[in-house]
Amino acid sequence: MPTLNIIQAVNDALRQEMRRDPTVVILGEDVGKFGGVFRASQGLQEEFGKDRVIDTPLAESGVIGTAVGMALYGLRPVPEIQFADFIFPAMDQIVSEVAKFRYRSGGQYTCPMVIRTPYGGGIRGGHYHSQSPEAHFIHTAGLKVVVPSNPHDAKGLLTSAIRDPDPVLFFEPKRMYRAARGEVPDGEVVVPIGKARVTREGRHVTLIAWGAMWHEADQAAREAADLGIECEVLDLRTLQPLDIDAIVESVQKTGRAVVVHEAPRTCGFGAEISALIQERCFLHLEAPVARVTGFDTPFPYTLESEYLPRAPRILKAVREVMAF
Amino acid sequence: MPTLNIIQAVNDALRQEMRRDPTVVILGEDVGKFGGVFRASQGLQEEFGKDRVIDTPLAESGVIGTAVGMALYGLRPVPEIQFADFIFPAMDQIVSEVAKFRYRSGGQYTCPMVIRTPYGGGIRGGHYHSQSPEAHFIHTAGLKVVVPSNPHDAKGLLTSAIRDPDPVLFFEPKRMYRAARGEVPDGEVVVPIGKARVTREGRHVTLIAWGAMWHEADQAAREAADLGIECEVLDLRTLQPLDIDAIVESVQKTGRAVVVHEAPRTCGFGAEISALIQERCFLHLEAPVARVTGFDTPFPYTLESEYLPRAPRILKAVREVMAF
Amino acid sequence: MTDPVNVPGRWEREFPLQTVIEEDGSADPARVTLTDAKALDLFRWMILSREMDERMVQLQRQGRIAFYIGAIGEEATVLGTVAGMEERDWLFPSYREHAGALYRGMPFVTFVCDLLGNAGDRMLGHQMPCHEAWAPGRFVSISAPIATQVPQAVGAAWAARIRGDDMVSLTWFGEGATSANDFHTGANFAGVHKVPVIMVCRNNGWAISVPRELQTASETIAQKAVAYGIHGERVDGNDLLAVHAATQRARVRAASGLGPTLLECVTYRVEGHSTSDDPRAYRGAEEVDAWRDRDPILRLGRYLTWRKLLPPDEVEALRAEARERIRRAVEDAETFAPKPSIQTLFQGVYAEPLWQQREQLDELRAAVAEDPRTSHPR
Amino acid sequence: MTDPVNVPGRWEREFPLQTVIEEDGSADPARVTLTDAKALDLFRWMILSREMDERMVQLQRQGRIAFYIGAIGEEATVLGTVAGMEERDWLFPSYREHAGALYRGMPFVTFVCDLLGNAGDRMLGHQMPCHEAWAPGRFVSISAPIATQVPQAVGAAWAARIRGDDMVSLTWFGEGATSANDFHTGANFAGVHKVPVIMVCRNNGWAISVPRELQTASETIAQKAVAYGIHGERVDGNDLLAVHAATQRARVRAASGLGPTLLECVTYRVEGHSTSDDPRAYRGAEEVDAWRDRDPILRLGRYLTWRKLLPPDEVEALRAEARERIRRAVEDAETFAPKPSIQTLFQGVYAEPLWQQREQLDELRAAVAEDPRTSHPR
Ligand SMILES: Cc1ncc(C[n+]2csc(CCOP(=O)(O)OP(=O)(O)O)c2C)c(N)n1
Ligand SMILES: Cc1ncc(C[n+]2csc(CCOP(=O)(O)OP(=O)(O)O)c2C)c(N)n1
Ligand SMILES: [Mg+2]
Ligand SMILES: [Mg+2]
Repeated sequence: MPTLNIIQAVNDALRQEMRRDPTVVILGEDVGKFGGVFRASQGLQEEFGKDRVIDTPLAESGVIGTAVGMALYGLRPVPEIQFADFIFPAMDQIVSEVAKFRYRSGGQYTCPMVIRTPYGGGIRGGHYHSQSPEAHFIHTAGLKVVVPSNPHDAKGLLTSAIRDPDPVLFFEPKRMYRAARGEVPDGEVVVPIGKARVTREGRHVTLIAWGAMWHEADQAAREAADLGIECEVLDLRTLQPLDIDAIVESVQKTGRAVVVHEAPRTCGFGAEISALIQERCFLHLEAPVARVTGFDTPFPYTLESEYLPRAPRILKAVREVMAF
Repeated sequence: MPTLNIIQAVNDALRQEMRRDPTVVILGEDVGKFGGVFRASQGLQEEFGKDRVIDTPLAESGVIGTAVGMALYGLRPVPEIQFADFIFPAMDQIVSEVAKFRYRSGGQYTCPMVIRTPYGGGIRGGHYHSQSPEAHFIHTAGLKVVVPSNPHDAKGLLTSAIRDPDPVLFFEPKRMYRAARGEVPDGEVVVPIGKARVTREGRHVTLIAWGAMWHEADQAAREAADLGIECEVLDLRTLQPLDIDAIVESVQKTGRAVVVHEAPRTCGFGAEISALIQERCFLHLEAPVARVTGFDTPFPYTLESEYLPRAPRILKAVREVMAF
Repeated sequence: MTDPVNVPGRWEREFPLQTVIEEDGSADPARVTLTDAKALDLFRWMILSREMDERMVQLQRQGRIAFYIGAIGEEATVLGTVAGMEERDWLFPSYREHAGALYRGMPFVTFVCDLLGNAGDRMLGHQMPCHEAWAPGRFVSISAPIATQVPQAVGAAWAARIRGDDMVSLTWFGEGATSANDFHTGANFAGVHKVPVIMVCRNNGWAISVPRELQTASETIAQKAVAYGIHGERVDGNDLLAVHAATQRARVRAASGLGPTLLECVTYRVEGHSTSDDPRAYRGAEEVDAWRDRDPILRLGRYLTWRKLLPPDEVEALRAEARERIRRAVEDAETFAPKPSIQTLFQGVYAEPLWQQREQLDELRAAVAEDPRTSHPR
Repeated sequence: MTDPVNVPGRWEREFPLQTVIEEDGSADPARVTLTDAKALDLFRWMILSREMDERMVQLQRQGRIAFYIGAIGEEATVLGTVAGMEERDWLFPSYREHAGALYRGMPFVTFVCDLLGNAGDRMLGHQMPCHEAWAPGRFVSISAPIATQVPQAVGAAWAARIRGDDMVSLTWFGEGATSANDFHTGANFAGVHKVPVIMVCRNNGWAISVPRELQTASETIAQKAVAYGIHGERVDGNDLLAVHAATQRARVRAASGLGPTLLECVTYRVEGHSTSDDPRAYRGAEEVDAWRDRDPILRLGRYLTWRKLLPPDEVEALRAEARERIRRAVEDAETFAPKPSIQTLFQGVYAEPLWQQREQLDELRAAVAEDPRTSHPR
């Protein structure tokens, strides 16, 4: 089995789905001849031509707006937003149009598409190349939200997302693009949307993370083990729909939970997970659900190591939850 | 003391602040000659002229984008977004620019402004004239978020917001525009940002609401009283910064909390409040914090009564929390 | 006669107002693109549209529907464009082109059910009145946010070209919409990729209370085409023959690979913006009265009279016929239950409801069972 | 000589490329708007800009700064425009106009501290390199999202007019930015309200890997002015004298109440988009080489030589002087601590930190105290 990084896995999924389904098209800024600034679509314009791998003018609202029209007409567009930070010019098309087309037309029109975008910090990008805006889209009914943490899931989830009948926001952890490497089967890989993965079993605390933060949570769990604390680690993989059963099952066992995300704490997805856990596991909880998150500031440049929730801060939360 | 409705109170605050401070200007679609589609700026262009009450072209990103420039230069703009549902074309200017100007320039430039916008359902507006998008802005560090529920607070909070050094999103409960009436002093009224109001004392359950939902919570509390359940009701008034002390004090007393909001449940502000309460009142809680909210769908047209959290559903949650 | 299709790559520097029907009702036959039968048919449609708009405003005043927004005075722009397209072409409406939906086969009763948001509503009561969709007629779902349909129309036409289909899409929007982000990106993308789309601006002089002069400083809307390197034309939007001819010309251009057209139709919003609006607060009666004389129905009527196709009492007969159709549609629509069932709340958000939506439906059902006020209007 | 200020309300239908410096370095004195001293001064600035860009790219390659984006080949556009404005005018940069910040008095060492994001950084380490702000010089904070500064520049100029100040604002952006929403709304608002703003498009041929032809189908960028009813001009952006003259003209127009100008400066991005880019993946060397010959510094040098202001070995001397200034700035900047203090994380988000920010600072401090890895780079 070949060893790929996340960018290669994304590229692989795109290529396979484009071969399988002639309606799949890619569009976005720099995605064509250049193959994308992170090279996710490298080589695809050569293979599939300029009609299916399209360099667009510089306007995210146009990228998504035209993708809506393509999807309505029966294509399966996979627009790229160059950095998740630049999704806001397309917010109206996503929130008002993509998310509501099926609903508002009583099911007469649908616009399935996969909006791929690199997100997250740790690449010295400052606040316009590091944000994690997933909460905005989880809060918008009509959208699904997927975040892989490793090459295998990147390929498998992207494949599922492209085949999904609903629009999907696909956030790729850019810090792990080349850092996360792993074996990925050559042929079709399908990882179902809506299923979390228990990556480590444990009976003391449940660590809940996704994307790049899963790697930090995993590291914290290893260090906790040295202290005799057994963490169960969940890689959510899909944020909407959330795998609530996996969370409840784990927390009912451990009685403790720590949620980790990069986005600012207030109104981040950690709040929703915390609320859901206390609604469903109230009598099992030994300690409050803890949140280890980005701070309530824009993403900083120089002090990004301090800003990002990393293993030491997660470990600290684990110990505090255990000591509660 | 004159009796005003919310629209009149808003108009009154705008007029007084414009008289007091020559840098205050209003801009937006239909706000000038017409005085706004809800008539919030009625009569102001006549009094202050076309330079200070400006009818703009139809582009929310332009309304906010030019307001940023005005604020940088030293004016105090009060842009209006005609309906909160139409704020999304301006999302990039708000999230990337308004919220980050002070931070990114190391405090060299600031752009204080008050973005006024009617929000919420119950006016047969369907999903493009009924939404409550506050969570998006609470999640965006750099912004303050204010929601009055009555004419007095509308005047007092808007006055504070206009004088505030930070940008403020000012959400006005349009369903209560004319329905909520009350006495409002003629002269200066200042209600501080960041302070909730306990509108009813009680020892069994804390009801937390804001804007139009405060009226439903209040109604539910009255009905609960008939059942012998004493609710303490909080009108938050400011969502960011949240008056955490008022919440914690109340819930530590009652041991139970129900949060009410119109926005969809998942990743709504109720999740944050629920998470904060269990983080801070864990050992005081007798039951999980309950959420009575809009559902995870776009805002509907015909079934809006069913969709909106109203007194009966709040009362049901109160009884369930009591019975836990 | 010169080729109606312009030289590719050349952009126009003058945008004269094109008319076909003269003051006295005559027209140069060489410039008429409609058969007599078709012209008469469209006259009938214009009358239906007008009668419908007037009736629906009445129903709104009576409280039987909550909201209405119509096209009084703009019928030639709406019907001239839709009639200039092929059946297979997709239409991306703004919110005044209901006649287009009906023309494309949406049953009248279905349209009225949408206005009522009742159990017969094809949109399941999800949308406000006047935000209909009719997929069998390729009439795309109406949105409220201004101009979002423009890049969508571009995307659909682009997709058709990618698939090799001879389909040209058409989108309507107001002159106010040309200030919006999406007009800009739609037109720009269409220009770069020579997408077969027709962008029809119903320049009706007003965007709610904002007059044309406060919307943009360009002398015409058509000249905005220059910014995108695309073809622009400007026609009298109250002259059905002019609108139809320009639409057909634009369709030929688009289908021949010569790219998009921005078609400005100069017309006027004779009534308030919608039933929520009172235009007396911001504009004078004289302006409106001047436009009443330029009524597009009278205009086409004069042409038909000149062509000897319209006997003197025919108009009244057509009106009566239209009113009868409307009466029946309203009557039929009102036989449906006033509300769709409660589960429609969660229907169509996703292909399949999410777990929390299923829970929320149960929650709501329990609440309704416990206290019927839960589903009562305030 | 004709009045340089155009007739109001008239829009141009031709946008010829305007030049002042001829191939041989000569120029028609009637069209030169710079004194010899000023021209020489700007030549010095162009050399400083070039040397700085080259040096900073080196520092990035050495890992001493993380990122750099410069203006190699576009110096005449940047410096010709800034020099054409008054000191009191506000500048709204994109991200290649660092020479403008320095010209407006930002200390060189402060600029380098911004690149390092160290304790001397005026932006408190909050922003990426090359996103400086310098309020004392009315050089507004640089953003990354494309074109957001355009309506902001319009708003500031509008505010100045409302307050009665004689202030014209100027904003720079690339030709890619003309596709963005905010270019459109900024230009449109400026047109309707005749705002005294100059919108300078650095048309450098590329937006990262996207060539001009895939950005817009309009033959020129200047003609986009037609869409907004504003004045448009097109100049050779590598000809400092042409850029300066056009800027001054536009400033006179704006200050006289004649409204905004869209000024297209035709230039070329000779290097990669930024240090993160490798342009060999998408464009050929021949195209680049052709532009190297049209270098704006050589061009102004030929003019100065023609004016007998530039002895043969002067250029090398100026270069050496610039390099020395840069060397000292880097040296001084590197004396600051590599990181600002931890509380700067929470500084300047609001006027006063919120309670949760104070808690989070305490939380972070405790975490760092407990495990120093918390603040170590990965
Ligand atoms: C993004 C957005 N902003 C504001 C509105 C409110 N609004 C509805 S219609 C309208 C005016 C539209 O004018 P125009 O485009 O000229 O179309 P017309 O109504 O004249 O046909 C406005 C401001 C909206 N629907 N969407
Ligand atoms: C909204 C947004 N989308 C995408 C980007 C990524 N990006 C940075 S620069 C750039 C190209 C800009 O080209 P142009 O406007 O021509 O300016 P130039 O770099 O040539 O000076 C892109 C796409 C961005 N910064 N902001
Ligand atoms: Mg209009
Ligand atoms: Mg460029």
